Amino acid sequence: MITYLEAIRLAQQKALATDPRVFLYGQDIGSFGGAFKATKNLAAEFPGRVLDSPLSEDAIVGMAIGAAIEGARPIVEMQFADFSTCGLNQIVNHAATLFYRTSVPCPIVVRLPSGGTSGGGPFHSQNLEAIYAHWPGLVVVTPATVEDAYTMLLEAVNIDDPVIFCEHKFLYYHLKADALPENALPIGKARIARAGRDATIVTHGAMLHESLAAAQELVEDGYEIEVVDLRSVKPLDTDTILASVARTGRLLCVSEEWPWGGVTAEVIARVSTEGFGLLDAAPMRVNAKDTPVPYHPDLWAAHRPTASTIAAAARRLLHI
Amino acid sequence: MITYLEAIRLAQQKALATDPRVFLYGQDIGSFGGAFKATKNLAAEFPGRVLDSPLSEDAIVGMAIGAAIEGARPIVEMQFADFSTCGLNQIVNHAATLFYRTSVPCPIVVRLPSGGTSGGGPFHSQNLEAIYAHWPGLVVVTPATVEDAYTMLLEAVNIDDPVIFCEHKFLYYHLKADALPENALPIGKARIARAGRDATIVTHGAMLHESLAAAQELVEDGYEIEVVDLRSVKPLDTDTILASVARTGRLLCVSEEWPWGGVTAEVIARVSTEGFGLLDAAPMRVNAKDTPVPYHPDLWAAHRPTASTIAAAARRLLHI
Amino acid sequence: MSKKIAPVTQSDFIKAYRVMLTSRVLEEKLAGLYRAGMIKGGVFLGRGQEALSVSVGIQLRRGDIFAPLIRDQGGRLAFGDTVLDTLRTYLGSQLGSMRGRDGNIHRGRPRDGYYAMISHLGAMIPTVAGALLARRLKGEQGAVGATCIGDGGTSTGAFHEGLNAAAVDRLPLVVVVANNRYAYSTPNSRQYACTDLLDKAAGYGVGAHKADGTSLLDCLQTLRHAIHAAREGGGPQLVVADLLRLVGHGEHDDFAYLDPELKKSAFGSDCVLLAEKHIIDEGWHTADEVASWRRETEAEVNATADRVRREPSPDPSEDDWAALSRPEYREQYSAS
Amino acid sequence: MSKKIAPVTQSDFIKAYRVMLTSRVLEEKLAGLYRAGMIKGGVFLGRGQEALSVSVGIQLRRGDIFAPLIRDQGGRLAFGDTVLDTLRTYLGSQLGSMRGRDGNIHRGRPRDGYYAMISHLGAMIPTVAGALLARRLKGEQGAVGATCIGDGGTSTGAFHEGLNAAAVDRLPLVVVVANNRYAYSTPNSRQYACTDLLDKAAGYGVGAHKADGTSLLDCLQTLRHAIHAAREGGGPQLVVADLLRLVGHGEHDDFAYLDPELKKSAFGSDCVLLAEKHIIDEGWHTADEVASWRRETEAEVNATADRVRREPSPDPSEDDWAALSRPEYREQYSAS
Ligand SMILES: Cc1ncc(C[n+]2csc(CCOP(=O)(O)OP(=O)(O)O)c2C)c(N)n1
Ligand SMILES: Cc1ncc(C[n+]2csc(CCOP(=O)(O)OP(=O)(O)O)c2C)c(N)n1
Ligand SMILES: [Mg+2]
Ligand SMILES: [Mg+2]
Repeated sequence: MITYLEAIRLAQQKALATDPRVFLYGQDIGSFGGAFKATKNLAAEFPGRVLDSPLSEDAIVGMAIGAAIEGARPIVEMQFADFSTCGLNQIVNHAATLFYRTSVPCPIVVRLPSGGTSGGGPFHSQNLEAIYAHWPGLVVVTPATVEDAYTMLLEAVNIDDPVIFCEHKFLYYHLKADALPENALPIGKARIARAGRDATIVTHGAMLHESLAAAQELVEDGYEIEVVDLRSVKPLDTDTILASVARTGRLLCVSEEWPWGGVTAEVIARVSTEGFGLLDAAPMRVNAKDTPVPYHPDLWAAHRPTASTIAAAARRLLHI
Repeated sequence: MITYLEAIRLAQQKALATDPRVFLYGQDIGSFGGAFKATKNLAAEFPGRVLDSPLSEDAIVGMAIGAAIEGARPIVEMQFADFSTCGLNQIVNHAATLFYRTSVPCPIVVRLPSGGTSGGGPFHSQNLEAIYAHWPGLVVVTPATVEDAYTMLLEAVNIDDPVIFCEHKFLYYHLKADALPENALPIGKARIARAGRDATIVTHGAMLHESLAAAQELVEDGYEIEVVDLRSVKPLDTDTILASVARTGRLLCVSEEWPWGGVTAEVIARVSTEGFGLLDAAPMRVNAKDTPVPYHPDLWAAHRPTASTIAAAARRLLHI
Repeated sequence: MSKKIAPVTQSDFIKAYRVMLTSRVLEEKLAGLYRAGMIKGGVFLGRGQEALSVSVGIQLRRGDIFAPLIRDQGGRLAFGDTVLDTLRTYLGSQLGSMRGRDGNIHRGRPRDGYYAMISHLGAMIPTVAGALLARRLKGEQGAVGATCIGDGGTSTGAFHEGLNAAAVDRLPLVVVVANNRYAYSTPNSRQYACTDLLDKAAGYGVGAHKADGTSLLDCLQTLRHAIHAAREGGGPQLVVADLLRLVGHGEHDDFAYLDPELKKSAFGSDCVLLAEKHIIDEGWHTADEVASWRRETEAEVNATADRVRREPSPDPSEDDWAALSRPEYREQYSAS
Repeated sequence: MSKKIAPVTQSDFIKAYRVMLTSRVLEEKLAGLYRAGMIKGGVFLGRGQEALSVSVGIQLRRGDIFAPLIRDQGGRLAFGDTVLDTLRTYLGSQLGSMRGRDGNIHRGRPRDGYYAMISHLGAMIPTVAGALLARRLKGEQGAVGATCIGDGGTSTGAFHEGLNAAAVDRLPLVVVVANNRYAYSTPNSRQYACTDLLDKAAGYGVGAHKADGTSLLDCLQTLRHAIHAAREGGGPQLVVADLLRLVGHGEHDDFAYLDPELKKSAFGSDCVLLAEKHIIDEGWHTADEVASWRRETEAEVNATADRVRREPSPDPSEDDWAALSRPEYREQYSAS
């Protein structure tokens, strides 16, 4: 069985093996194999191409950009997504503007171990996809399955644009798959993770699994909920979302992000502006609470959306 | 006549004069009076309380936080909003989390000279209100008038929470008022900048004036457009927005921000979820284009919303 | 420097040693609780770094500011933190100073000058500098602020910007670098290229002090000098101590990357054992007396842990979920 | 160092001087166009810093990397940029290398090793370091990367992180600090507290070189040494030059904050005049010859400006408004 984390490791291994332009740079990713072991054994297997960086997020991203200009394909790891704020300037103002300004693309992948886990607390739990999606010039992906973790990372390395790869730590060990696919939906296409007819849940990342569990819970009430896994939040596959809402007439957006702005706001804004007539009821959304992510497991469990809060929201949506 | 910029200077002068806890810290704000002269003469008037900082945004914000913990009321200036990305980590991860984590509030004001001006280019034109609003723990204000620039800055200094003060550079010299008010709407309340009945435009910052001009243009077509000036984007005054949409049935959101996420998405999401029944037509939005802000004046003029693109959108909205 | 600096006395040494011992015993307890699955969140210990850390906390005065970092259990206790609050935080008691919202190494009581670190390394340096600037603006004299950081942390932009800004304003800031040879797994050779981290001091124009991190006496003396220099107007002081952490980065880490040569080197000694030996060798106390201190401390720590385990957890339904202090600014997000 | 470093010859000097002259004349033109309201965006000049800047650009080779900063018109021309593209960018011609999207000091041609700075100071240091790392990984030997920064820029986290990371990997990076005594209006006394910015070199473990920024000969020699040391495997090299900018921060700035003592000091001399004097004093050329070079250059610059003024502006309706290279990823936002 291959875990989500192992899929990320294997994608990096394959990228290193097949493309001499690829190298990895980040804190503790060398012989140690990374804080989460996403690069385990890769330094030994690819000598000189998996490099420990100093504790310098700004320099890590800056160096990746310079390397990309010279034709390399760096994958850099932020130890936690939360620390990417220290390298954010290079990401949003340099990597993201390079192509527009100079016509030279910037093929870097920034891996962000994202999202909440029990006991993670305010600084090891953040979901920053909306932050990076707001600035122009970045592709922002949020794989929610083992298969996507693998194929989307490989695809991310191959494309010429900077990719923010939001891998969800909660899924690292929880999710397992038998085998890894050769083919996959391209980045930019959402996936119907579960077909339904009564309402559409649009979600991404770890919340896919909470949403699927909520949908399952509602089967007992006689409802069939369609669940759309966005896969990438920028570009955002409005067509697939609209097609689903056209079928169901009802929309619930679920994200582990904070409530102000973010993916749920953007999805609702797109559906409301472009598919207003498709909606039979007011759209709804479920997000985390508007506070830092609390460290105590009991508080954390109440801070983020869960299958039961999603199911409760879906019930309200179905009864409007 | 008092300009928007002078109002900001006078608010800082008054804060310094009336509250011994206030001090100013930032690049070139001392005897030079700041890149835009928002602190002109203040160093001489308040010796030792208006301090030039090194070229270190992260340290500027970090120092403000420490000072605030010790009971001071620092106002710090980022030379341009765009450079606040270099101090973003301290803003979002330290100032914004302090109260939640420790119960000790963090009364700092971070002034962000924001928004586009002709020839400003990718790094001197950004609107970052959505970025700071997404993270919990910050108050984010966007004064659009001379009066608000003055009263909201004074109010910002007085409140215990960290305030991101997005002052719009395009308004610095353009906007003038005869006198400064003593009383004002509090932060958190939006204002009906223009009453109307046919549609509601919700906007903020420099786009208020483009929107008002668009509304004026539509008078000739026989339409009365209501214009809501948000004043603060976090907290966001949903009640005032909903009340306006209840009157008009139509909603157009206008922002100089980039299109993915941001204030327009959040406003549409709130109205769609909480006031779906009030909408007679699909809401619409007008944003800047999804590229870095171009430096050439002709490109810039096409990149941001203007009275005419807003009027065109409003006409489409009115004809749905 | 105007005043003479008092030498470290026997009683200073013993007082500091007893805090080191409490820290050591408490951390051993935390490690045990971690293995037993009872800790909320991670456990990052300062084993081997107690001499340095305690020296910082103990040489500061009431009214000073201390912003400890990851490995400062010793310094925290020396500065006034308690075994009780430490255990409350780690065990997730509602009564802990952070109320379950944050915890463990991130705890603090800013109103008492005991700052609560954020994880982002380097961030506390400008913060303490700003606190000292505010004190100066208030007209307060004589307070010092100290903060600790690792060899890895010296590579952050925040370290650089903060120390430089403090130097420009000649603030009474003491930055203590525990060079324990590793940042998580990253050895010094991948962290910096200068000969010694103390070589950075001249580049900031700040005072420079070297300490043997395994020697309590040397740490106490060095910190006394550094803090004195800051207090007397000498501007920021950089202290670099050589030592080794004697545990993994966190309790999840087996420390397999430790170079055995380093372990055998002078850095590799256990400062608690060396301090104990010093007390016995000097004839200040017998080995039995010292052993009895340990037993006393263990009893206190165990009793406190038992008590804390019975305390309630934070109740999510009672939390006001407020990131802003002003109630009017708290928004009711419909379905979140 | 394996190879001997060639001394700066008469012809080297004159070649460099002519680039300085072109830079000076071009910048004077830009200032005039600015006053005439013909420039798109701001104008930030390098007047007084030409000797240093040209020395960086001219000592690099084809295949090297150069990331100039604000005041590097001279270095840009020396590295291969043209009067034509400079004027196109400032005058907003559609044919400029940045196509109106960005411009002026932010221009570059990254594919030619001529990087396009972002405004955020310090950011180019790790960028060039990463470029050099990529060259090394490709197996390319012998290339050097140089980038410039001001005294103010040394206070950024990016400077620190970038130089440190480059030092750890011993990359052939040359960082040239133009200490012109001010960052915008901020004097050195509010920028740093070390005795000399070169004191920072030891803290990074990099080579240290001092240059008299008013002397072309000294700048050429110093840069030749620094670049040579980097090329030969000596790791990063820090060059600090003392000088003064002889204009305001930008053309909007009247430079009223300039301390007259500094103007009178050794830093305050005009490097172009000194270089000219050197040429005449050495008897290499007469004053008339030198004056004729200036006239030639002026004629070229004026003719180019006239030509560029007739070129079209970028047409917003023709722009593809694409921040991402992949067409599939470009979203059609309904009303924007
Ligand atoms: C800015 C930032 N990046 C990454 C991390 C993750 N991290 C936590 S501790 C650590 C290693 C710290 O090493 P060092 O500063 O030497 O302190 P030590 O653990 O050795 O005491 C890292 C990389 C962090 N906390 N902050
Ligand atoms: C990170 C960052 N903060 C602020 C600015 C605004 N700014 C542009 S130039 C400048 C002064 C630069 O001074 P220095 O580095 O000494 O270079 P000089 O202008 O003297 O050549 C400032 C503050 C910036 N470009 N980048
Ligand atoms: Mg360490
Ligand atoms: Mg300067």
